Amino acid sequence: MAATVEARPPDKYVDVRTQELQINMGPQHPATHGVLRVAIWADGEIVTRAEPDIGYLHRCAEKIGESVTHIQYVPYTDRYDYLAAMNNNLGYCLAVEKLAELEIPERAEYVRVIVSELNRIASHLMAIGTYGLDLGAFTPFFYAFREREEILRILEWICGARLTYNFIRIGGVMRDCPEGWLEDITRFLDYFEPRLEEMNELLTHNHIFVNRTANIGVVSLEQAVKYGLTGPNLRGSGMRWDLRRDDPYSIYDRFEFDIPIGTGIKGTVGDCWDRYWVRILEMGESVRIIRQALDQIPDGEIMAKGVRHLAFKCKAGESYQAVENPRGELGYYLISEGGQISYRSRIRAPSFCHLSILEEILPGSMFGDAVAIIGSIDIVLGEVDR
Amino acid sequence: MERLVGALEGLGESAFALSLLMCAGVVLGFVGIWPLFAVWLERKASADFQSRLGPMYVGGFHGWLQTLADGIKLAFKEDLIPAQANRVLFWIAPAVAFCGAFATMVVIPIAQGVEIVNLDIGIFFILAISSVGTIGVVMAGWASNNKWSLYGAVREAAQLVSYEIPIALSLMIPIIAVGNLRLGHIVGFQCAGPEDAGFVYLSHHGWLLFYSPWTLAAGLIYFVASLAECKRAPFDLPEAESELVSGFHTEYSGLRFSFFFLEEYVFMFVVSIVGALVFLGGWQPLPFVSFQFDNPLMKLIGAGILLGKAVFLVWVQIWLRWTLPRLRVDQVMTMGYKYLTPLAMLTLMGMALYQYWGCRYIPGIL
Amino acid sequence: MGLYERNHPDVMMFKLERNLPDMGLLRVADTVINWGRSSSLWPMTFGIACCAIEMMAVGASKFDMDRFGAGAFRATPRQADLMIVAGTVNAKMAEVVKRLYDQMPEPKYVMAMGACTVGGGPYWKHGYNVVKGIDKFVPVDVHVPGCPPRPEAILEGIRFLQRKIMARRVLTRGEHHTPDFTGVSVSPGTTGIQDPQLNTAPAVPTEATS
Amino acid sequence: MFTYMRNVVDSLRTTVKGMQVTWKNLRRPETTVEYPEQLVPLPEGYRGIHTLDTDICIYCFQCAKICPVDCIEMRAERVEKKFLSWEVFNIDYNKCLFCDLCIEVCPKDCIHMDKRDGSAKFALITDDRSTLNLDILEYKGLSEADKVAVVKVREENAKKAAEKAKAAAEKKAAADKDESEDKKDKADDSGK
Amino acid sequence: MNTQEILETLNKDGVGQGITLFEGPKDPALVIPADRLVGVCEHLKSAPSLQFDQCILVTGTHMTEIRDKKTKEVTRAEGIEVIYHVRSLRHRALVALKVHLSLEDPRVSSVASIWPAADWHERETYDMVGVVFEGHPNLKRILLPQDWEGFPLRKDYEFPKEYRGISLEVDPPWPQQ
Repeated sequence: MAATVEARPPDKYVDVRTQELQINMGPQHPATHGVLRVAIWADGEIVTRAEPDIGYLHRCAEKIGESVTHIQYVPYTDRYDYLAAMNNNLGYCLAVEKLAELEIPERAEYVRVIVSELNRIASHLMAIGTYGLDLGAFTPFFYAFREREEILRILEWICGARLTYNFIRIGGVMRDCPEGWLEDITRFLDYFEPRLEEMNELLTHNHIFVNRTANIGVVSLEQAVKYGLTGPNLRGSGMRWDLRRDDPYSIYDRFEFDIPIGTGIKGTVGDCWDRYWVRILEMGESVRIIRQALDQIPDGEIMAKGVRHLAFKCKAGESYQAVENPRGELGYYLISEGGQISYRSRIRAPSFCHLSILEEILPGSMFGDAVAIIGSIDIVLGEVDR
Repeated sequence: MERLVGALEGLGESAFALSLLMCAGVVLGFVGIWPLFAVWLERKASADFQSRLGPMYVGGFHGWLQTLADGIKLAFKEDLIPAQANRVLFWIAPAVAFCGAFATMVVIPIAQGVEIVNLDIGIFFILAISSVGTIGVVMAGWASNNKWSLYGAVREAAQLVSYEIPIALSLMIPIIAVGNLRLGHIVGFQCAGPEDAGFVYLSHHGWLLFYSPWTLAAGLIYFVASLAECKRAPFDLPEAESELVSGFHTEYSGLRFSFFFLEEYVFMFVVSIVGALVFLGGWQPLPFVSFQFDNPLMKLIGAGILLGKAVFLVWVQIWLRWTLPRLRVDQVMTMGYKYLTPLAMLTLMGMALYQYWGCRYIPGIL
Repeated sequence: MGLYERNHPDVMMFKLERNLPDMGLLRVADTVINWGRSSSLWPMTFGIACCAIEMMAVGASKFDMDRFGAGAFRATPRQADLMIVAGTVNAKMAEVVKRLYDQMPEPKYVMAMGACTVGGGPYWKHGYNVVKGIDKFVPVDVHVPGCPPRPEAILEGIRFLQRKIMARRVLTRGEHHTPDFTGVSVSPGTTGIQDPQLNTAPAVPTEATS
Repeated sequence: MFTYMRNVVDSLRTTVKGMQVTWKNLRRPETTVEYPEQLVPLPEGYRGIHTLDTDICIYCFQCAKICPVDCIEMRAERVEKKFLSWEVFNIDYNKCLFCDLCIEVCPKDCIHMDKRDGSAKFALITDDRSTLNLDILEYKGLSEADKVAVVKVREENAKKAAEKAKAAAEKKAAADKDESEDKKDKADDSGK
Repeated sequence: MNTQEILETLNKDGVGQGITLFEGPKDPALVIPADRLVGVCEHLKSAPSLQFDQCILVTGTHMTEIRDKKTKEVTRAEGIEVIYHVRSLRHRALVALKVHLSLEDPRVSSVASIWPAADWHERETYDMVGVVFEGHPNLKRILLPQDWEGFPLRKDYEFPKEYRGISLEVDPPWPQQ
């Protein structure tokens, strides 16, 4: 339908050698999504070398993980990937539940899936909104936020907080669905799908946007695997890999959904546009999952028996539990010696791995592309630095 | 205004100087007031596009005093000059940039026969003087001793120099039809009618935009190139916020920054009003039907219509800005050199042939 | 001279040291200037952590900070009036925050948003790396607690700040307090990137003129 | 050449399309909530500033123990063995992360998070950080108007509690039948 | 493919010397002698039947000494354990590799050349626990400032009082205006 953009060999532009310019992008820079600092060596507008520098938001996550009890650590997990706090809660709770061998009630599992998928939509909306902002399109950001506010309203309704929910608890969820909550989600989904189409018209298929993103920041599948990319970034490179399907946790094996991958519609497989497009499609898949979950949700308990907040203890052991965060594979590796506190709690943050590929893909791109590439891998600094 | 100048001319040199000062005062006053309105318009329009409200509280009704508050704040803000900056250049750069936009106002007729100077090279003057602003921007970027500023300045220089060509070419096309560079004459051409025309009459040519397919194309090219000329999105690379922090004015604060701000909005107005004069029939409200604008009341109405058209064009610029993403720097160049310039040249040739073959009264053949 | 000296904005503007008499017209001028300043608080695009998302939400459609004239986010500290420190500030970041604060022209205001910036927040106990309250190195005009605060709380914080500005004297003599922030210094930290050109920038690269 | 023309057409077409979308949104009503005049409705169980029902509290210290950030400072003196009197119940909003755990562990359901609309919700905004260590017993953050309201609510609460005590005396067995329901009710009427 | 099968495959391919199976209460792991780590990892990545091509996580843990309460025997010696989680996308398998190091001189060769993803993880492990990865291209602190002292995730870490003039202690609020 739309034009494909010709591939642009990076070498073409670096014929004339001039003095390199070192430039410091961040920590305070509008396009670094927080406090990432990228030192860039540039030859005119061409980036010749880039080195990300992180740690400006290091918040001692793992030290806290071995200082507070399991129950107390759940609210901290909200704050690492603050755009997808529900998914973080879920990952940690699953890891602890694996150690404690808890049975989760059916209803709680469904509520977990619903809120996680809603949060995934919110997170992707944020990602595409700020991506538009990076590329100079302001309005999609506001539209994305408008839709996101609706999700936040729904999530706030059930748990009382807008961003850091602490809703999914060890053994279940914090609260049962309020009256009318499930119906409201259906209403939201009906409202949301046409709006997503609108977003596509405004931004996704815009010629300028396609030109800015297609064939830019191409991550080949080999590179993606090598650098440990997961989530939409790996799928954007053409790998059909989704932990919800390939290593099912919770009750994801009961739902039917597709795993969208980048196919290089506008340019090459694995370019910025593909990664962006995978996120758009994933929102549609999340809508599908939520609809199925809403149909199937049973009545019943929402908390496992025998989880007492002050006296919750794990059995000794080690467990690695990964969940599919909106950004990729979020893993919690816990070592427990029995007792209330983990001996070691390690977080496998997807954004951390994604950032390390910048050194490889930024060189050769132009300055504006650098912004586009950083935006397209969708990092959250809270998670990178922990 | 012209009459006023003429009347005062009789009083000798000092009075003439006084009259010039008065004209400068009028222009400066307009230049001062227009951005107040334009910035407010921009903020409100962007808010409307983004389903929010925009300024609401300052001044009561829909934040109409918002920009004034901004101005007061900027005026009373500390004026920073970086220690490593080139002080002289840093100091004069905003003034130079501002003068470029400011001086172009001199030749713009606001109604029939109402202009400060009726230059015979009107359009040429505007094209020439408006480039002065670029020098100011480059000075600012260089003097700031900031890499982001330098990037912004270099981008600005490259972009503006490139887009001078299509903008000049696209303005040549109506000039071919009119055969005169005076802005007043261009409008006069668009409302030229029979000798014995009454108050309302059918004009011979109508608006230049609809004069021939070539002028229509020229109008589009002019609009796109003018966006680039006044650094509006999608060509706002010199101050691309997400790439270059704030581009060439990264180091500017307070009043000096506000000069760049003013310059941008005044220049938006200038390109819009030139567009309105050249392509949209100036003060003529309808494409093919003209009115006599000879008495003062009608001139006032005409000025209102012209301003309305200019504001509309500014609004379309704003609309575009809040719709489109930004181009990349090489794409801006591509757009200028590979698309707009060749298309403008093609249009120019077409228009020349069109005039030559004398098809002017049968629009749509060529 | 203290290592960190806060020049009062009005002193720097007019060199009048606020010793004009408390006269009617000057009071009116005070009010007008304060009105301009309070109705046009341009914040800096400077998000650190979770609170930054709420800060963006305040700028977005539902809460729309622009209604108060505070919606023009500026990317450069030179053009900003208000620094919303939105998120945890750690030892590595503190130097950056301090430098950004120094780069802002007077008058400048700081909003400490969220528990982390106010007083260390959840990280006060086990956060070996976290600065417990940014008021250790920059003066804070308004504290907005919450984790993260609701957008309304930020709007309320801005209204608080506006009231505070309106109560100030600019030209005339009046009761006035200069906060005492001497003796706090922050030296630039070393970072992972070993390039002398990137790391040797002076902490305060500006000088003031009037 | 084909690509060239297609690029021209495409850019024009998608621009017009985008402008259509923004135009459509221009005509939609704004979603802005004009905050000081209008308020966003807060849900049940909104996590605001804590309130404590001192009459019910049994000094079990569970909320202080569960708090991940140790922001609750609690001291009570034991008078005549059973009867306890309050000394300190402070919550430090310099630290609090609004996780809702203290509300959940409370066996008597006496600590709540404020969900009232109005100024009290954001009363903690201050330029003096030390006031953030809030004395929950006194709740200093209230404005005068709110204090009146609180007194009113307290009186109503007392009334309701008396009625409830009556009802409870009548049927003891149904005391903690439905925990969540009960909690909701409490959150409703102990709105201070 | 579970860990037991992977060990069998390794034994079959002739690289299984010295590798033992750690069977904890939950996740099993392969315990590899530190000097054989790179060889085993290379094999894990390249062998067609294994194809562990994605390095998920590198974790360093400071293991304190544990003595049996009754017999006072050391059941777990003090040391540092480095755990590598690697995944095979082809075979949908995840395996944990463990290396035990001494606390005094925790050195192990780097696997960053095999899995570039391990580069940053190893830097982080160095930053947090102080494990020196030999042959790492760029081994320096990643999250903390370069001149930070100590390794925070060691159990005996003491919190610093200040860093470069900024107090990191919890102070009473600043004297008010």
